[in-house]
Amino acid sequence: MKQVKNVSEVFHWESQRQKGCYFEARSVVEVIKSDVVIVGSGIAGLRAAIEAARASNSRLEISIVTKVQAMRSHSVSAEGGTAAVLYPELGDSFESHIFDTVKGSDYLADQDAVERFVLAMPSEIYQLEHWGMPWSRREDGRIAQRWFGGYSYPRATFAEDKVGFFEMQTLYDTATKYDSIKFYQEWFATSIVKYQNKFVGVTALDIKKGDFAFFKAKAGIIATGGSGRLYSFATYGYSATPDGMHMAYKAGIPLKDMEFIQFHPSGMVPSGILITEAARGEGGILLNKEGERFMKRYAPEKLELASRDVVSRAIITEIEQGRGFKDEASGLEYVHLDLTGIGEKKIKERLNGIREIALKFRGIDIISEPVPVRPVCHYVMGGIDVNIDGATSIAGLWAAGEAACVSINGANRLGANSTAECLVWGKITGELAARYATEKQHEQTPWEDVMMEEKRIFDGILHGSGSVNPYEIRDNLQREMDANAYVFRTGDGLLHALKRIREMKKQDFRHCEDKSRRYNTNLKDVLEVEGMLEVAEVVLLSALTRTESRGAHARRDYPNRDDKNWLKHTLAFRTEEGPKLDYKPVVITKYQPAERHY
Amino acid sequence: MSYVKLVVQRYDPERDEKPRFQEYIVPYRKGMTVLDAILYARDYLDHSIGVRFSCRMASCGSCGMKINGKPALACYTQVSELGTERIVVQPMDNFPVIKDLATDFEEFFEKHKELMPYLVREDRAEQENPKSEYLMKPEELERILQFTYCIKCGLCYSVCPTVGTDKLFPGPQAIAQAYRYVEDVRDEGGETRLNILDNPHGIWRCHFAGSCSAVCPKGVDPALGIQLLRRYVMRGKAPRKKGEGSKPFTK
Amino acid sequence: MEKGRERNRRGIRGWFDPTVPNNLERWAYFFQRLTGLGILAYVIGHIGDTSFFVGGPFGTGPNQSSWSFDLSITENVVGHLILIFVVLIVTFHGINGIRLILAELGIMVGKPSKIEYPYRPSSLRSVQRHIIWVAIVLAVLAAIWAGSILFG
Amino acid sequence: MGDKIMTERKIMMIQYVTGILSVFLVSVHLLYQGVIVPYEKAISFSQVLSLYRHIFYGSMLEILLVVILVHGFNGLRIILLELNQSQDWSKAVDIITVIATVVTIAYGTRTVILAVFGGVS
Ligand SMILES: Cc1cc2nc3c(=O)[nH]c(=O)nc-3n(C[C@H](O)[C@H](O)[C@H](O)COP(=O)(O)OP(=O)(O)OC[C@H]3O[C@@H](n4cnc5c(N)ncnc54)[C@H](O)[C@@H]3O)c2cc1C
Ligand code: HEM
Ligand code: SF4
Ligand code: F3S
Ligand code: FES
Repeated sequence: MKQVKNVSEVFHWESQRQKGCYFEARSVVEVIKSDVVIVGSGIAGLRAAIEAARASNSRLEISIVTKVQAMRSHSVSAEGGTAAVLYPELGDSFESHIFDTVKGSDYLADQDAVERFVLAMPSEIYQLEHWGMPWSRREDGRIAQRWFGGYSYPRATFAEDKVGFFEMQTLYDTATKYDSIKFYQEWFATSIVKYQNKFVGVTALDIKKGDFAFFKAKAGIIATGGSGRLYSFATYGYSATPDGMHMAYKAGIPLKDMEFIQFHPSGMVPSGILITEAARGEGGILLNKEGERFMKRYAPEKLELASRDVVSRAIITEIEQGRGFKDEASGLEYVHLDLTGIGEKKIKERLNGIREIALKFRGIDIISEPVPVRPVCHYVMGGIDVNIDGATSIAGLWAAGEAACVSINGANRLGANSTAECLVWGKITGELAARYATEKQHEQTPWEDVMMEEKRIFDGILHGSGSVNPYEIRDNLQREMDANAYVFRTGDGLLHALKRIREMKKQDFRHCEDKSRRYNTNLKDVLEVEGMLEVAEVVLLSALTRTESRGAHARRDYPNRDDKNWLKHTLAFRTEEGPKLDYKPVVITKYQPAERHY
Repeated sequence: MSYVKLVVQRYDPERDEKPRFQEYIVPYRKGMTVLDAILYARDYLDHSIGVRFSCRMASCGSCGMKINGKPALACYTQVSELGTERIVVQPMDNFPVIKDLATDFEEFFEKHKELMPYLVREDRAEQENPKSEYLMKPEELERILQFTYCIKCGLCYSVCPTVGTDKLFPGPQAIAQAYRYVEDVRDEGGETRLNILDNPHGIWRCHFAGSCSAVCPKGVDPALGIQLLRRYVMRGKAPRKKGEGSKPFTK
Repeated sequence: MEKGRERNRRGIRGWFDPTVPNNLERWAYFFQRLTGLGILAYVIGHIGDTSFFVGGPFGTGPNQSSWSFDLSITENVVGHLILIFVVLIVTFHGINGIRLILAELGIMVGKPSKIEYPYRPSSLRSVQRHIIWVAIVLAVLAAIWAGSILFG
Repeated sequence: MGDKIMTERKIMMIQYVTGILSVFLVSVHLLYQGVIVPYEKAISFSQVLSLYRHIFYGSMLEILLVVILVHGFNGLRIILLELNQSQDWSKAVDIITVIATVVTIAYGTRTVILAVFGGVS
């Protein structure tokens, strides 16, 4: 194999015994040393890597640890667009993008962060373009934009309906330009190692060969994406599990605002594959069983282009009031997304990808037939608690992308703002991490922690035994989440689910049937399920505690927003007994909370 | 049909002498893809099946394999379209097997990288600190667009007869991507790429067998890209020289 | 990971692959190779055989008896069948060769476009594919003609 | 391979050009072997001799010889190169095909020269 490793230090128990360290004398842990280690190779991770390489003039060694092959990251699925203010001369403005985002967030976004984000975006679009991104173009050769939900200007920059895919391609391809960036693909990061609250590195498992290694670095960035696979009806790829959040949580960093999970209005039934919001941006309409364009009752002005939480609630309300259709095979109820009014030409020009998807997965040609859709888990607003620079509470460790919660999305993200966020904070954290790594020395390694992690994985799980099928645990977990932490929530439902999750945590699933070393996905999956349970617990407890309805968090028993008590971010800290909640204020600069109308 | 017989080629090079086949009975449901069937077997019948997947919607390129002998994406093949109750899945050819259905892409990625899959420009300052976009007309975009659809799934690589014997041949995916960048009006690195390709194991070792295009799930048509690129290599001249890439927009 | 079965390359056996759907070009590829080698073998033989016109390897000039000797070996049913076969493969190889030359210089393979699902690659739909059929048909016709001359 | 005399591009150009030339030359050759001249006559000693000694046909045969062999052996080289990629193999293939081409051409050319200039017996 060609992969060049920078193995400057191979740790062996004997050398450590001489230093007086104590642990079991049986393991050999490979140490892979570099300056910056980035976990995750989605849009955020790759953008960070490129920025770190650029900012350091390729003088720093950058490792990307990613559990899938780099370009297979979940980001490839993003379809619709990336928001940026490109044409102020035609009527768009930074002000407007900021306001739309804050309003969309149901005023839970930190407004200083939103401002920074909006101002930084245009150059990110141009930067990607300059690296080869095939943005769709206007007749005059400039970059084209389109409408997206919740915006007051068509500012979703797009490349057909494969935006995330093309962004990933551009970033991956550009990253190959830098020799200082090394990819460790199909390496599963398992824990963050710190020493006196300073970042030392991450431990990871090589899925391909079954080796365990310690990635020692001066600075780290967690860019492990969202955790949508807590649900089974999700737009996410199977790899979108909350490992990164779980790692941070275990390392003592709080998870923020985890109760806010976005349900996209149009997940195709029954697979949950996304029909992009751009379909509505281009003129698609939602119809109930009676053929009524019901959105006019919920959002008379913006109709289908109201923010996602609003449209999703409308669909579920229609279904609950008996105006939905029912899919016999899966039992799922849905409404129709009708794109037939858009016209063949425009569909083929701008919605080619979803036409392909609907044809292939459902046998429906969107040119002539409506698509069955229902709200689907699509995004987590919350994530690892970071400040406006993306820095975590551990010195030398940053987080970016969907895994992090800078909080520009508050209680509800606007479409097209997420890939954008990944770009902006990818860049910010990449640069800061590079600067930090240039100035600092490697920290001392707390070997006990590394060895304990190794033991947990190999002795505890690979060679462990148990009676419960971990995949069943995963399915049960997803079922609970689908049922009780969906678009509308109730205290009872959340409590029930929380109890069930806590039971599952105690169950005996931490073992592998597959004892082999090579490509043991069984081992990886058990590790994932472990993280899913803990993060699901945080989601449920945060949601149960927040007794109001805000953005994507809609409580049946508390239908109103309560700014007096709840205009604050939830923080969940890990303790032995489970999550401990705390709160922190929202940063409000210009825009005072007001009621939302679309 | 109420169930499918899924036959998986099992092989762990570290433990097994040679590949063997193992059969699983998987309950069928409407709309089931081959990937769904494999994952059912993996989750409930045998946790040790090695298989790579991620997006389940044909955009990440993880799940290329041979299904009933034909190279295809597992997540993009409906069980119903195969028309057989017995489904045999095997790893792609031309890639080393890591385990079972999972194959090793090192060499494939390396070849992609060697052909410089990024925009090469003289105006480094502008490129790294853009103030606006390089202009590109929709029809200029259309010339490269279909090649940008490539999801690096490797299916083309697994069927190309030249790749089957010549390990230095870059393969259809890499060359088609080289064409995508050479033909991009913003790019100025054409000449360098042409020089890399013009060697005894380079672009000339494509004999237009066309199998790459026949199996590509994304309509990339690598065979077309390669032949069009070959024209430039034969002439020894890229469509643009250094400094001739399209200019940034100015007011 | 570079040895033996693990490497999993198809090798020469992969030249011929009837399993790829919608891929007449793959057949043409295989037969272009085979016919090329076949013709080369024939040509080398033919050069040896015609040298008997000048008396064989040690001859010094046109030599009637040596030539008669040569003809007595080649002029029979088997020899004629070989000739017919050579005409067949030369015609195929030649016409398919012209197709390849044009295609490999980007002619007759279609051009890139905005593609639509279901994808049908233009290179496999354009004129070049028809020429494969032309090559096959003409090769058969040429062989029949040669047969009629040699046996008629 | 810094010591390349020819780029692969030029070699393939030769392959294509010799291919196209072969079409014409082979066609003419075949036509003279049975269509323009009836087959029985075409292989007769006197007819063969007169064709060899015909200034155009004779030189055409010589060109055909060179063209076909360059093309054919280069084709063989291509196939062999694809079978193994070690430096040694590549070098060996290059050298062997060149030698084979030259030797075969030389032998064929000897026939042509002797047929044209040799004493008839
Ligand atoms: C179907 C769909 C459509 C979308 N459309 C849009 C859109 O149109 N516009 C928009 O703005 N946003 C959209 N989004 C949201 C957006 O795509 C995501 O929020 C964004 O791509 C997240 O990127 P990321 O870089 O943070 O993480 P991801 O792309 O999710 O990448 C996560 C990375 O972390 C790695 N990783 C995870 N765990 C580990 C571990 N334990 N060890 C090692 N590596 C690990 C993975 O390998 C992967 O590389 C969409 C989302 C979905 C699901
Ligand atoms: C009649 C006219 C001919 C034409 C137009 C022609 C054309 C071609 C072309 C274009 C190729 C390259 C194929 C590729 O790139 O894959 C080729 C290959 C080849 N030709 Fe010919 N050729 C002709 C006659 C001959 C003859 C007479 C011989 C034998 C001496 C011959 C032997 C070969 C061989 C061995 C190959 C290599 C096959 C391969 O690479 O797959 N050809 N021919
Ligand atoms: S060209 Fe097609 S088959 Fe080849 S890697 Fe790309 S998408 Fe896959
Ligand atoms: S299959 Fe191979 S030979 Fe050429 S046309 Fe495609 S690269
Ligand atoms: S799982 Fe992504 S292409 Fe099949």
